[in-house]
Amino acid sequence: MSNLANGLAAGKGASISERSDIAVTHVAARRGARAALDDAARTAFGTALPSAPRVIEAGTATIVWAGPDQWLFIEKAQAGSDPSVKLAATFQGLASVVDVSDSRTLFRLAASGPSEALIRGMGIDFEHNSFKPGDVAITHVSHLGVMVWRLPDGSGYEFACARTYARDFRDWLGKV
Amino acid sequence: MTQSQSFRVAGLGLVDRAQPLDFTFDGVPYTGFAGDTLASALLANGVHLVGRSFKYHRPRGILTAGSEEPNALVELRSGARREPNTRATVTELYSGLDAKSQNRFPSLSLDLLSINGLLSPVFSAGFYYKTFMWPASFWEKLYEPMIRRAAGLGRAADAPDPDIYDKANAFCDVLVIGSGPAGLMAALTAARSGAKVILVDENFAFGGRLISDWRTIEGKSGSEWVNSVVTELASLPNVRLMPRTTVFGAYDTGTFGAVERVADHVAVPGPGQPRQTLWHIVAKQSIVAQGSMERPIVFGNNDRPGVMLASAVRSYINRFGVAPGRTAVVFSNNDEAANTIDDLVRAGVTVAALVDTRPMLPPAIKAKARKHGIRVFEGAAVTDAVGGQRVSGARIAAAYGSINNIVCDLIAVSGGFNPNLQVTTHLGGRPQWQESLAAFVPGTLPKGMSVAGAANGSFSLAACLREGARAGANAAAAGGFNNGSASAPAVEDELTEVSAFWHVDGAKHKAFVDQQNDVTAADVRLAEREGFRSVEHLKRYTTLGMATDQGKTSNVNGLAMMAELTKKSIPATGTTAARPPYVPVSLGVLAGEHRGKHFKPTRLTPSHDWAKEQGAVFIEAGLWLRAQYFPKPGEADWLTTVNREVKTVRSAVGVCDVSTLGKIEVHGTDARKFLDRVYINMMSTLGVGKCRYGMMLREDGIAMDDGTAARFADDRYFITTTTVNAIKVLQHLELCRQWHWPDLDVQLFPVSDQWAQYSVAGPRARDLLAKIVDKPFDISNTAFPYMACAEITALGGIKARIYRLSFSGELAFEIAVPARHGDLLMRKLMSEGKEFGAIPYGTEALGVMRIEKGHVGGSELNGTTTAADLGLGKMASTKKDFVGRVLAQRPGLADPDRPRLIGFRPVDRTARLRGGAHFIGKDDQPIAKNDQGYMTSVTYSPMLGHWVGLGFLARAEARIGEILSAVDPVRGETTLVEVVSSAFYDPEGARLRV
Amino acid sequence: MLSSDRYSIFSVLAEALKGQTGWKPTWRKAAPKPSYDIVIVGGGGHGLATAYYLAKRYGNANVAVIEKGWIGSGNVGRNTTIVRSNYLLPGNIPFYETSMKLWEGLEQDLNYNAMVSQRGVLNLYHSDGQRDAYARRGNAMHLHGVDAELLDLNGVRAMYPWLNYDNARFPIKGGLLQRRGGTVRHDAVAWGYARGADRLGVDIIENAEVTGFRIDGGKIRGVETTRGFIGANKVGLAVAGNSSRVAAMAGLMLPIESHVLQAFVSEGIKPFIDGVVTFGAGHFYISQSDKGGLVFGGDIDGYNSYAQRGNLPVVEDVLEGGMALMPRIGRVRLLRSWGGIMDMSMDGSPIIDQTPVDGLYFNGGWCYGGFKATPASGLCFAHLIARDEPHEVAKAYRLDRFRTGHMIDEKGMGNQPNLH
Amino acid sequence: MRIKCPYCGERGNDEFSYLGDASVKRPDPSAADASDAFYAFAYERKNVAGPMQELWYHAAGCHAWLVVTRDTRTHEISDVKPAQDVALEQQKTASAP
Repeated sequence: MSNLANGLAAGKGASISERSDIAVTHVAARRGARAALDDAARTAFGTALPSAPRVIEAGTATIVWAGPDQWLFIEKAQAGSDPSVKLAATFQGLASVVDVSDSRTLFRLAASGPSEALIRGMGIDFEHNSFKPGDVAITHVSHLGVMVWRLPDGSGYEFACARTYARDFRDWLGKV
Repeated sequence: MTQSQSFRVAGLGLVDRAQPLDFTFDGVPYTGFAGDTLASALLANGVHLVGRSFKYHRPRGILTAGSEEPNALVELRSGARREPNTRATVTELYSGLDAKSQNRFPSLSLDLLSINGLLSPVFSAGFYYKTFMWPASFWEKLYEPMIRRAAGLGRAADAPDPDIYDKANAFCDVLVIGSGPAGLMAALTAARSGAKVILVDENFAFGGRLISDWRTIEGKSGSEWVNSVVTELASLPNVRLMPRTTVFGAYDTGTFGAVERVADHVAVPGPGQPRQTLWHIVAKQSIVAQGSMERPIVFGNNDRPGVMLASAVRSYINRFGVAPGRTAVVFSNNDEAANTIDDLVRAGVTVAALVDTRPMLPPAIKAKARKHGIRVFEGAAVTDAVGGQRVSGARIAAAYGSINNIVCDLIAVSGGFNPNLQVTTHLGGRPQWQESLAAFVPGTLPKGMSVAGAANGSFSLAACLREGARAGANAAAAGGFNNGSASAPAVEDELTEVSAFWHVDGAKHKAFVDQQNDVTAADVRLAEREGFRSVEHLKRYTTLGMATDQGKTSNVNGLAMMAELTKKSIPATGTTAARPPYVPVSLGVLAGEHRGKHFKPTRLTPSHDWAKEQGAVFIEAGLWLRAQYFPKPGEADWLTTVNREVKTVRSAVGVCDVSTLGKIEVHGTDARKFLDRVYINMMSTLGVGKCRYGMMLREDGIAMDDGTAARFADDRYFITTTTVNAIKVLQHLELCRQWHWPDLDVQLFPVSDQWAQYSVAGPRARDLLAKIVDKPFDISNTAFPYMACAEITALGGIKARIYRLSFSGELAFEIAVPARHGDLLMRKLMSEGKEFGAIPYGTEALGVMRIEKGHVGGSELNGTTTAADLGLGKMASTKKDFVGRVLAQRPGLADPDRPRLIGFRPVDRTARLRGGAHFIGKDDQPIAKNDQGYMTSVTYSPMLGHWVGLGFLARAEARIGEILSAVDPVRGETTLVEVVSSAFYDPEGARLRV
Repeated sequence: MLSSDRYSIFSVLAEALKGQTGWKPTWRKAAPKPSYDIVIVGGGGHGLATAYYLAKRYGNANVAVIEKGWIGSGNVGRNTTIVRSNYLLPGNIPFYETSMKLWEGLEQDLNYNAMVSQRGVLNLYHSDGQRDAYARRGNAMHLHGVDAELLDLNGVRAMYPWLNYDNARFPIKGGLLQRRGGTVRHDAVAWGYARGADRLGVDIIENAEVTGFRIDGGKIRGVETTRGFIGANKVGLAVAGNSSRVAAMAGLMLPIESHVLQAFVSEGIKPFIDGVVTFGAGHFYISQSDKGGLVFGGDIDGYNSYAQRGNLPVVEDVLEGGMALMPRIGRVRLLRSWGGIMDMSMDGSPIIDQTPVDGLYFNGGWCYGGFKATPASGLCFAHLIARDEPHEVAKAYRLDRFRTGHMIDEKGMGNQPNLH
Repeated sequence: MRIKCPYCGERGNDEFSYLGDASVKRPDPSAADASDAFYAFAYERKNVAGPMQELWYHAAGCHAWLVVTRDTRTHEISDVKPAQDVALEQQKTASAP
């Protein structure tokens, strides 16, 4: 699949792109290791890991809450470097770490706020004041599972959907 | 068309006379105005006869001006857009509208089936149940076809609906349902306090009764006041206004279903525009302000065109500027309806009489009547309408028994008002009878719901405005918005007295309770006589209230009549709780976009595009599309292709996309312990760098799924599930992890989409893969034996995993790369494999080879088979507990006589086998007691040159060599088969370990 | 003079001459006597049929049926009216075929037209695997002497040329047809059995809710009701939907959960769907009533419930199936929806058995298939109560089958009732 | 019907899948009465008419199993807890002296 976002029209003042140059690592805390994991994250990323559905920009990584005691670390992909290996070392004994860079297709919708169509289409309250910058939701739209977060700086949204559903999801996104 | 709109009244109404609209009814062209409904436009043209009734085919007109209409139902539009049973009273007129009357033959004015009316003494309620029984065989052949020919009103379209439907979601603090005086005040009050408000109204115009009745508020006309409120609401960012939107149902936890008719008021929706949208509205608070509906009085011929609800008469006059007749009789039991004489006079309609069932009318009304020279009958009733296809008079029984025949073409009737409380009952609330109003009012309400105005039984305008404001303020306050003022504009008081009156005694003609279903007063009496006295029995026996109007104009009348007959109170007789939908809603909008190819999502594997380029034929496998086979030019049929694919794999090498397998990473210090508990076999003893086949049971001891587990580190396993069970297994494992054994240190990661995975199978598989994997990885049999696994790189540095697994029975590997590289890997495998004769193969060849090897698949893992049934009983460890172990030991499941999986081949090797055939002794009769098992999977084996099959057979292992009949009566075949080992091909497994 | 108690076209015509005024109540409004030989709890289809067969076939008319509301107010009055015997497993086929044969003679037996209409039940298949599973079922039916036809695509097209064949996500490949399957006017079944039982002397006692059981030394003595104590030597429970609640009063815990199933009917339209059609790639089945309404349904809501209503997701799921299969119904309108409470058993099959309480018998666990079972359920329950041994065709419906591992699991979903 | 996931917030019930009664717990497989206990665990249900503790799985959300207290007569939900927390709590109670 080449860039799925090609040819997608977006609403006024918005644009949709596919983020393909990224490495995504799924991190899940080991049983009873949450406090120590937060300490390790503070040392490595300067922040504890979010306990609620929030996304944090932490230097080179974007840390997205992905369920209880679970996170996605999104980093820029670099040849010859495997962020999941680095994270596994950083969190050795404190978390299980899996490279999921290819599990999801990530779309970025650059927009200062949600369009009317997007608000209608989402099954959660997506209005400007309800789904705030930094908020994360794992939900479904139109029978498709999706993780969505609003960029902490308010400049847009990112949608992550399972890679093998990505064409259907792209079609949906193209309509909102 | 000089007579066009001759009933339009100058100076009245809100229609836009600058915008005439052409339309046709039964092929006759007419003109109306923007702002008309089809009903108002027909009335403007003097058309009253618009339909025929269900049973007796009686001529019917327009009874109401709203969604409760029982009679004025038409087929709207034509062809694929034909909409049967469309209520003319709520159909917004558009240019080119095309409507036809229903249920008549050959024409509306001459309907031959009206002969049914003459047979009505026979066609009483429930007569079906007493007749058509003899002879029994005539029911399907004669009686029922006859009944079905007469069934239904309109015709469904006979082609797929060409329009699109949409779904949408909205969240609010306060949902206000209905935009009459109460709803507008509620919305305004709540909105001014800052709460997020949604205001919906089923009509295309906001205002409810304020645009139908002649009222003033704060010195403005009703419609001017409505405009000012709507303008303010529209200006507020926290308000969503939704006209043409019907809340059809209240569901749990503040969820409401609503349908917005986006494009029903145009001939054809615009490009990309949905016809309708289904809204899920989630509201913290809701206010039901849906007003009330007038109910008719049951009298003789009360269904004649020209008999109309008084409120509808006012609506046609005031909102649409149409006089629904020239000479009217008003027949009522309440003040509000009696006041209709004002509106009639204003519209220039002669009022021939005011007939009121009450012995004493309020002096103000009497004085008004006297002023206009209207004859007043107190304590009187219209016993019958006179006329056939149109009212031509009213027969009035005066208080002292004298009969007066008065000429008229319109009878405006009112039996009082029923609050529209349906939505308050959807979640189980029971309405309460209020004697002073002669009506049911809302009873207990669901959490977060309140009711205001006429829907609450508060009929005066002042009360509506007051209650609306209060409800709006309260609802906002419940959401923490406290700065609203609950004040409402003051308006002059009005008379709203009513005295219960349901039906007229002494009617000469049939008197209808349910007009659409032709349920008469006599039918209600018959039901009582035969014991159908509970209101539910009454409905079901007579069909009262079961028509498309859902009994809005008939339920309470029927109930009251039954109460009278049984000498019980109305509340003791029953209530009128409703179920969704509040008004009928189209089936298409409930489905939305999920139809046709979009019924379910489509999952595509990473090399789907490549397979498409190869001309693969795809097959649905759950939500996946998988390559089924890859036909080559010149191949006659799919079997030729599949045979070639199998033979090539078994002689050279083939590649099959197995990316659809479910894949889960199981990590943590207790991963080994965890897997031991969920698989029947040991996984803790699996060495790092090794794979093992595994089986999971359900807790009831039945096989759930099979797959492989691979161990990449002490605390890191990777397991696969079957394609169809991927989600189910993950959910099960999460239950085990979170609920059964929360103390175990285990983390689960679903990674099905992360990896593109390919089975590379055949004698040349190693040769091919040696060109794919990066050095120094040693792929030799010694370094990488059967059931080994490794994390490697391939194609020059791409992260990869390789497993020495074989489903085909050949030397085989599965190689996985991150999904983005799947397409590349597939192309490389093909180009690098050319020298070895590599081909792609699909699910069909995969299936052939697994049957040749006797492996179980979905047909065997059918939810009723145990591990032992599948021949895998020995896999179960006796050294540990696992899910399903205990209950698998129940006698019924441990019974050694249960059918076991075994192989079959036809005795006549040219015969084909059939999945689903049952096994019986070869000389036995094909009857149930001889049934010994069934065939689950069959295939033509190109290697063996005949068909082979797998199936379950009682005491199978002991019966190798026995000849049985495989009977397949649904395909008319019986085949002699021999019981053989299920390992048809290479039973020693020599080929896969090389 | 014709008796108006015998229904026929002649009695109806005779009554027409006198304004239909000579009819008797369909069943007497009986008041409870102090005791009966047998009390059946539950005036639904199954309870009324049980009483009828007790009186008619087992010679015991000293029977009362007690009903908490109005008769037929349970699932016999809120189902989608389908009758069929197209089952797979040997524990089920003979029972449902017995039911089908009773349906076929019901009207003449009861002298009441319940409009048993055998216009065919067609289950569509969409894959080879599904085809073979249906073949296995159809073959099992044949072995039991039940009619079944496996249609290919052309066979289905010939019956229903307007289904969605060309633009389908899961294309139709054929179907399993039982021509003798069809529909029955559901309410009339309750009324017909009530009338039949009543005329044989059974007391039908409405508005009498059971509040407890009197049990002495492990033996049933009678039932406490809101209309007083009613003594009985034997008590049969036929209260599907509320089985657990009622059985709990006798100290029993059952392998049953109560779930809500929604059903739907459209506005009446001119008939175009002759028989019953079920979609094999989604949760949707449909027929068209003799009044013209499309009667359809799908999956249960999936959570325990005693509220007779469901939620929107299932409504939408059902109509997605409907529109996927029949895109021409898009502009037809939904008229009513309702919810019934199903006794979902742990294997999807019913229970007709004695209980640990001597003289207390249980009939329930009908899942969403109880309506078609009504006649056989009544017959077999009557047999069990009268003879203290299971009827030949209901031998598998034992209460202890879950303990012994003899589940009758047609769908292979295991002990998860909401998946059956 | 809407369920307030303790992690994700309130969602429609279509995001969840249902298992059933949370009052039955997987018994000790090594106990002498294990076969009876597993029978009861797998098959016997109180089938409560009223508030009932039940297991739901946030399938379309965070994949948490939840113990939901819901009235089966009204569908009203009074409490939602992560199943894992409930299970750990139960283990603690069970192992307490």
